[in-house]
Amino acid sequence: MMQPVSRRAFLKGTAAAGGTLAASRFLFETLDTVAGADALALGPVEDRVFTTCWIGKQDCGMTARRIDGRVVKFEGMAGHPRNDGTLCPKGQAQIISIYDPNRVKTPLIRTNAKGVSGEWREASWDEALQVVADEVNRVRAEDPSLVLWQKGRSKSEALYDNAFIKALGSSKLGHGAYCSDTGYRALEYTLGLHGVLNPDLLSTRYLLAWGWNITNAGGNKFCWITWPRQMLEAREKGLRIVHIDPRLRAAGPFADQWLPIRPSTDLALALALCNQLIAQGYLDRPYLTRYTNAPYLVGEDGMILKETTGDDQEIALVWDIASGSARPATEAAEPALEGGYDIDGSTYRTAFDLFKEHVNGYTPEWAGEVCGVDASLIRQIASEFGDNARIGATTVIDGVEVPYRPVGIMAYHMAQQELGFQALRAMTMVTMLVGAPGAVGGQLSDSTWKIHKNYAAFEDLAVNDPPYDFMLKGSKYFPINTGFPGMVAKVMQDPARYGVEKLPKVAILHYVNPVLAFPSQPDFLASYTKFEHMTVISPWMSETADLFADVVLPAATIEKYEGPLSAGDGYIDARVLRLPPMDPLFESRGEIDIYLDLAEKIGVLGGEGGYIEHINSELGLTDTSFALPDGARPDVRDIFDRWAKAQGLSGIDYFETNGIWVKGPVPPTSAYGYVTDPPFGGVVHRLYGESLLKAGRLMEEKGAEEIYYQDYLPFPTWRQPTMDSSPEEYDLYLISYKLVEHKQSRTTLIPLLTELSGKQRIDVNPATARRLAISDGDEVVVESHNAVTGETRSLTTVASLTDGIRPDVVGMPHHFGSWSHPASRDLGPTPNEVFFTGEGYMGQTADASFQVKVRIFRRGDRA
Amino acid sequence: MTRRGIVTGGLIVTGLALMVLAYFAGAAPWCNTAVECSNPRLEWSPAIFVVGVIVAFSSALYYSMSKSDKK
Amino acid sequence: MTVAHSRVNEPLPQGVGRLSRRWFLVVGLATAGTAIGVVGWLVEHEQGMVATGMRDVGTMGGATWGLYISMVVYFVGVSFAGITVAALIRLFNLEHLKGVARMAELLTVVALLLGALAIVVDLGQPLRGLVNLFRYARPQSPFFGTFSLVVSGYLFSSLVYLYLTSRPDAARLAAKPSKLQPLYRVWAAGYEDTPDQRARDRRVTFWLALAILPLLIVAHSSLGFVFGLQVGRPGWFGTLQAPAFVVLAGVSGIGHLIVLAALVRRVLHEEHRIGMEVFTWLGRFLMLLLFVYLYFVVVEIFTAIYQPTVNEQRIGDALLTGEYAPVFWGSVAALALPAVGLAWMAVTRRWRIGWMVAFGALVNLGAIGKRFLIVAPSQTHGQLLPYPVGTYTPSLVEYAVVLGLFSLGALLIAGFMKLFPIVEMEEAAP
Amino acid sequence: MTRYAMAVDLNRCQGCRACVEACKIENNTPNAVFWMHVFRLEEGEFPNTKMTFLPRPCQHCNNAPCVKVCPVGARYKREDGLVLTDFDRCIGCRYCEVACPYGVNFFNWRNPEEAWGEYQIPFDDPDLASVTGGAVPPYKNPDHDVRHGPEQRLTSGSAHFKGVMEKCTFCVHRVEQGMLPACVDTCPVQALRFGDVEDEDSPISRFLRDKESFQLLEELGTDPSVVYVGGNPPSSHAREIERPLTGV
Repeated sequence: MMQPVSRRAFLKGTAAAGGTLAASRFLFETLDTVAGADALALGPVEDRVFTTCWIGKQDCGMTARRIDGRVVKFEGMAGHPRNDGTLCPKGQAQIISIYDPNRVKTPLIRTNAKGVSGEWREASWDEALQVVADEVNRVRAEDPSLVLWQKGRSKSEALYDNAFIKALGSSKLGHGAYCSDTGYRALEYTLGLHGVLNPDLLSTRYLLAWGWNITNAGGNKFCWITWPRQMLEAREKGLRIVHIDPRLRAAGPFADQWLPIRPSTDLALALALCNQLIAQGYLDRPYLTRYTNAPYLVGEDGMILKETTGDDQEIALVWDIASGSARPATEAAEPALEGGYDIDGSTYRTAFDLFKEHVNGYTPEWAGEVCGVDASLIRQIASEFGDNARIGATTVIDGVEVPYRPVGIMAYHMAQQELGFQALRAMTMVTMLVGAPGAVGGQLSDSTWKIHKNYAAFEDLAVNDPPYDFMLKGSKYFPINTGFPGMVAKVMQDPARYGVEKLPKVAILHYVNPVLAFPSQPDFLASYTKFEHMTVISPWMSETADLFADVVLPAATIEKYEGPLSAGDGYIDARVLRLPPMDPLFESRGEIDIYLDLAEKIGVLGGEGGYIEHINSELGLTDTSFALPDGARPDVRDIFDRWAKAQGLSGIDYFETNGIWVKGPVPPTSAYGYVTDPPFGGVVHRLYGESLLKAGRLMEEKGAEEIYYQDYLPFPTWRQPTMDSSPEEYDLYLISYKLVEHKQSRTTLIPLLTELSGKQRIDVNPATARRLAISDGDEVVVESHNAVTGETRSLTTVASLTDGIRPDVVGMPHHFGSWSHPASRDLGPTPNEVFFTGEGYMGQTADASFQVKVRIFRRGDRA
Repeated sequence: MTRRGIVTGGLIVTGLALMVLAYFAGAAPWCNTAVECSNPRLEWSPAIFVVGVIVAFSSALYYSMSKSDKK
Repeated sequence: MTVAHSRVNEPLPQGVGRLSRRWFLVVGLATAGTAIGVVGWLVEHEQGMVATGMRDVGTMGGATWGLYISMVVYFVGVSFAGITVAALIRLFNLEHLKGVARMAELLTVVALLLGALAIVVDLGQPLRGLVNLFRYARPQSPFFGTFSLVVSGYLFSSLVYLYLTSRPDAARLAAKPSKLQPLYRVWAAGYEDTPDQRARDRRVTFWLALAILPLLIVAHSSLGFVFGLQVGRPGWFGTLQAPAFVVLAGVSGIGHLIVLAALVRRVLHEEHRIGMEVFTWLGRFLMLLLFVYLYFVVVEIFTAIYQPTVNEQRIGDALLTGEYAPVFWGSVAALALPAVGLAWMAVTRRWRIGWMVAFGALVNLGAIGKRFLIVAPSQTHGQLLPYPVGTYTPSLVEYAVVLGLFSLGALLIAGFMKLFPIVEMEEAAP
Repeated sequence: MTRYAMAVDLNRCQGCRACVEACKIENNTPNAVFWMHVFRLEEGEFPNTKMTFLPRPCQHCNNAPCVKVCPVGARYKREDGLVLTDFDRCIGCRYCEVACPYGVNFFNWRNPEEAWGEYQIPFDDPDLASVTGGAVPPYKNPDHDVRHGPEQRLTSGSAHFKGVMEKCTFCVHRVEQGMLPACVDTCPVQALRFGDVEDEDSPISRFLRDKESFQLLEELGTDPSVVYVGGNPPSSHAREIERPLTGV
């Protein structure tokens, strides 16, 4: 196999290699590094160990090639359902960050004022942890919820961190409000599923890739390796794809049709598609009648007609054609889907009847205007969607007969727009009309059909009076509340305006970088100074840490234990662990170690409701023989060894030798909603959103401004996004997007990736550029305008001309603006500098939007 | 035929011989295997070729500079 | 013998051995220029070729051959003239041109040295180059001809030629008492001015000339092949390259010779032996070559604009109207004006040395320009894959090194002039 | 008799540049040097915009211009079809680079140390050196310090000396160990395939069997060992977008 190279000789060569050597040794033919006979004896030890990618979203399986214990390359883990022996640029490039001395090497304690670039002194772990523990305990004594724990994209199942939050009783902020959470809420509300629309990719025939950056983004479940693999496989079997996006992006070669839609008008398009499916008669009536609230009788007040049973449970009534009377939905023999009926004096119409009327005005011509696309295209897509749905067809999978509706929508981060919640509801309705949810080839959201608790919770939305907590839970502003760091930042700047009395005092930021990663940078700069103490747990000195942290605890990158992680591809179920390919470099520690340290210092490690108890329950070890003993600080490897044993495996060694635990294919009875027991988990799909209407009325009663309640309506209803009321001269839409070379903002700190992705730029359509006298490579100023406050913000970047974008849209990738790593400085600004947040620039469920009206002009020129 | 003539001719012939040898036998303008094509059959044969050139032309030096045999 | 006697106690001719202030000024400048060149090359050797303006073709959007290679082609071109003229003089006994024969031969030797140096400075691993070329050079590479024929054979034969034709003068000088006498004794190597010796010399130089002329055609063609055989570089591939190279070589060489001749005539007051007839002859020769070359240029332009392939057109546009247009038309003008001027003098039979010197200098600028245009555009604009168009601008280091080369040339010639008569001494009547 | 070749499936390539990065790390190429290049090409006017991807490794031509012109035989073709550079013989004349119509050659313009410096990572950091022994880069692959092939030449890896030429080697050091080239091995969507085309049943032979295919710049007669399946040769109107930082 490997030609033997002695380590000594090999290192000597490394030091010697280079031009200086060349001149001296141009005559003789041997490299100093070639092993001599003696070297053969002490050749390097080469081996390969299993681990799991730490950069991307889907935790790909990897093997690490090691020379004398030093990792020299990561490669894909063969047989891993998600990446089967392959790896993306990010997975490859992370190797350099293992060895990057620019990482935080030791615990650091701030020595200068906050709000400016930090000056630090190195501290021992013990000292740093003590400082954090004291701060946390001080505030916990007053009110544990004022300890704010915030995390970015989790690189493991939320296990050790959830346990920590529970043990502390602290408040929690995630990244979801910037990702696709409004889509989650819409689906929880409409179908009861925890996820965003994604199709049964391997069996689908017609796909609306709706704002889905097909080959560059992946989605909320998978990275872009698994889905593109399945997409290509499906395409080779005849899948047709419609790409709905202002930018062509890398979807180019794989989109059969490009619908370059105007940003934030997805709701209008979805409504027009509903209009057409109904008009063209593509309706799965059995599905709508049996599994949705379409047949429910709705009174003039918009409330569903219900009767109270003996055990005063409310049951919705439908019109039973058989008996010609209103009967409980559960008992009706033949519910009417359409029509209006007089029941003791007052008129009731079926929800579906109202829906038909509702979408009646949303014609393709109308939508064509709003979305800036050709009406005939909308008609065509609707009929192709309807045709391919094969309404009524079924197929047999593993002996189970399942409805076959090979059409679907893939929609992710497009959910993050002002009208995102209702847009996602409308898109779901497009699939509902043809009965695609839960069908083979149809609409799914995950590999299994699980009902989330929010479905029930959303039946009755709490709208309380002030005071509110700083996340505005149950407030009159956000009856459905995703927990939006941007909104928290707003609240922290002006608590009184939102009826908030207590602000968070201590923040623990785990691997999150709001200053760079979240829109509306100025809001975070203004609010994060208000924390009395901030601890940052991260491998790098993030920009947020640089400006605001009091203590920085160095976390390891990939060289640590984490898990358990799902390794399934949606069709095959599998689990893995992240195993350290080498020891953590410098003084960094794996997160679990850090949390154990913290729990210990804070004094919540053991005992009733302690960290260990929560770890046990999070891992399902409670009351098993594998449960971690209380009190003693467990060894991290041991934690996962116990978990592995609890799964019936030999222990963690199973993963060390096999890499992955493949559990087998997902059975159709748990994948497809139609054939779960009970079907669709026994929930009624909400075509009609009664509780939204109720909540909206309550909000108005309690004096919330229209901008908050206007979208709390039973049916998705189009209105012009707030940003469109910016003045004429702000004639372009700015959108941000993801590059395949990057993941969030963290990969900006990996020099091998910044080298690959190049410098920041703004995509401009050549026609627009001509109009503005801008040529490729020009420095341009981008000035955004807030239609609500009138505030303007601006940045300077470089124009990049491309025909892959609408003339009225400009786009910027978001992975830029970093200054904390020497190699990522001077690559250009992040668009988050000019985005806004708060009223008009977030969704009704408190989620970020990534669109704003801007004008651009050559630097120096005045527009 | 004078000695001068013989030596001069000899030098020219040797020079040409060296060139031809170095070029066709040593440097090898043609080759059979791919790897062979990347090496002269005989290392330093390009140097020999150059030497050949020099020898050939130095015949001129000899011819005009050598002492005349008679007188 | 008697001949030698009559000249005893006269100073050495043509200012040999006497260092004037003017001479020191020239040599001083030349030395300074050479030093600048050496520094430039040291910088390049230390930093790597990144110190030049050259970069990778395509991926880096640059040109990986630049000014240096242009100068290799140019200098080897210049060497053409000397040896040709010298050879012609011998072959056709053009007695009236004997005055420039030696300086022509000197010019050849110097130019070839500079050409060789230009190759060395262009190598990323010059030391390896010196060894590996002698060790591994492959006939399959067009470079082989350049290296073996041009630099070795051509250079050596020219040296032999220069030496043999200088021996009689060396002998004459060896007869004079002077501090350089020992040198001349060695140089003359026992030369005796006998009819037999003269006869032999005539024979030798005749055959040498005969041997050198084909050699030089082959040599310059092989240099043309370095470019002309490359299918992958639009603008290079073509049968015209080799002949065009030979002709432009003549142009630059004769141009140089005219300048040098005029200089010597002026400085050494050799109006008598470097007479008008020398210039008219050189002028006519240059004119002829210029018209032939301009014909090639016309053909080149016509092919470029008539029905070019997409790739040929990209280069054609860059040359005729694009970023290389100034250099291109500049060079064409630098070649066309002298052609016209010379034609005019030829017709009116009124030759003006001043103008001819200007023309000689001009055609050399034109030649350098054309050499540059052969090398650069086909790399920056000759991409067959969709790489963006590249750019190449020589760096200061490159300019410094080129300045160094020219200065070194001047230095060598100036040095030679103080060691040996650059104009052949008159033969005494037999 | 073995003859290695690579097949590129343009119907599958998604332009992600995983191959580019895998190559970079496997072969330890320094800053701004990407032996594997993936064109991201755009043509046409909005909204009829066409986007295509085109991976471009060294074509390892069977009639390679670079091999022909190399004055010292440093650039040579092996029996198994690999076109390699003996970085211990190369004199840095860059004739191979001007002769190559594919732009696959990378010259060591700088001292490798400086090239690595661009990443602004202090590899000599004592805390790091204690683990890596000061290896540059820290993930340095020892396979490149040994000779390859029956002719035992130094041909694999990058940035050994300034002033010599380098390019894609089809990962000769991996191929000789029976592994696939790094780019092929890592491609997430199997757009790249590699193997022995003389062997009828090798995966690549089976993949190529009765498929439409083309070579880049076929008309030049260079006869590349890289074969493209699906899609068409790049149009002369295609514009390259989103290039990596290749400036020096």
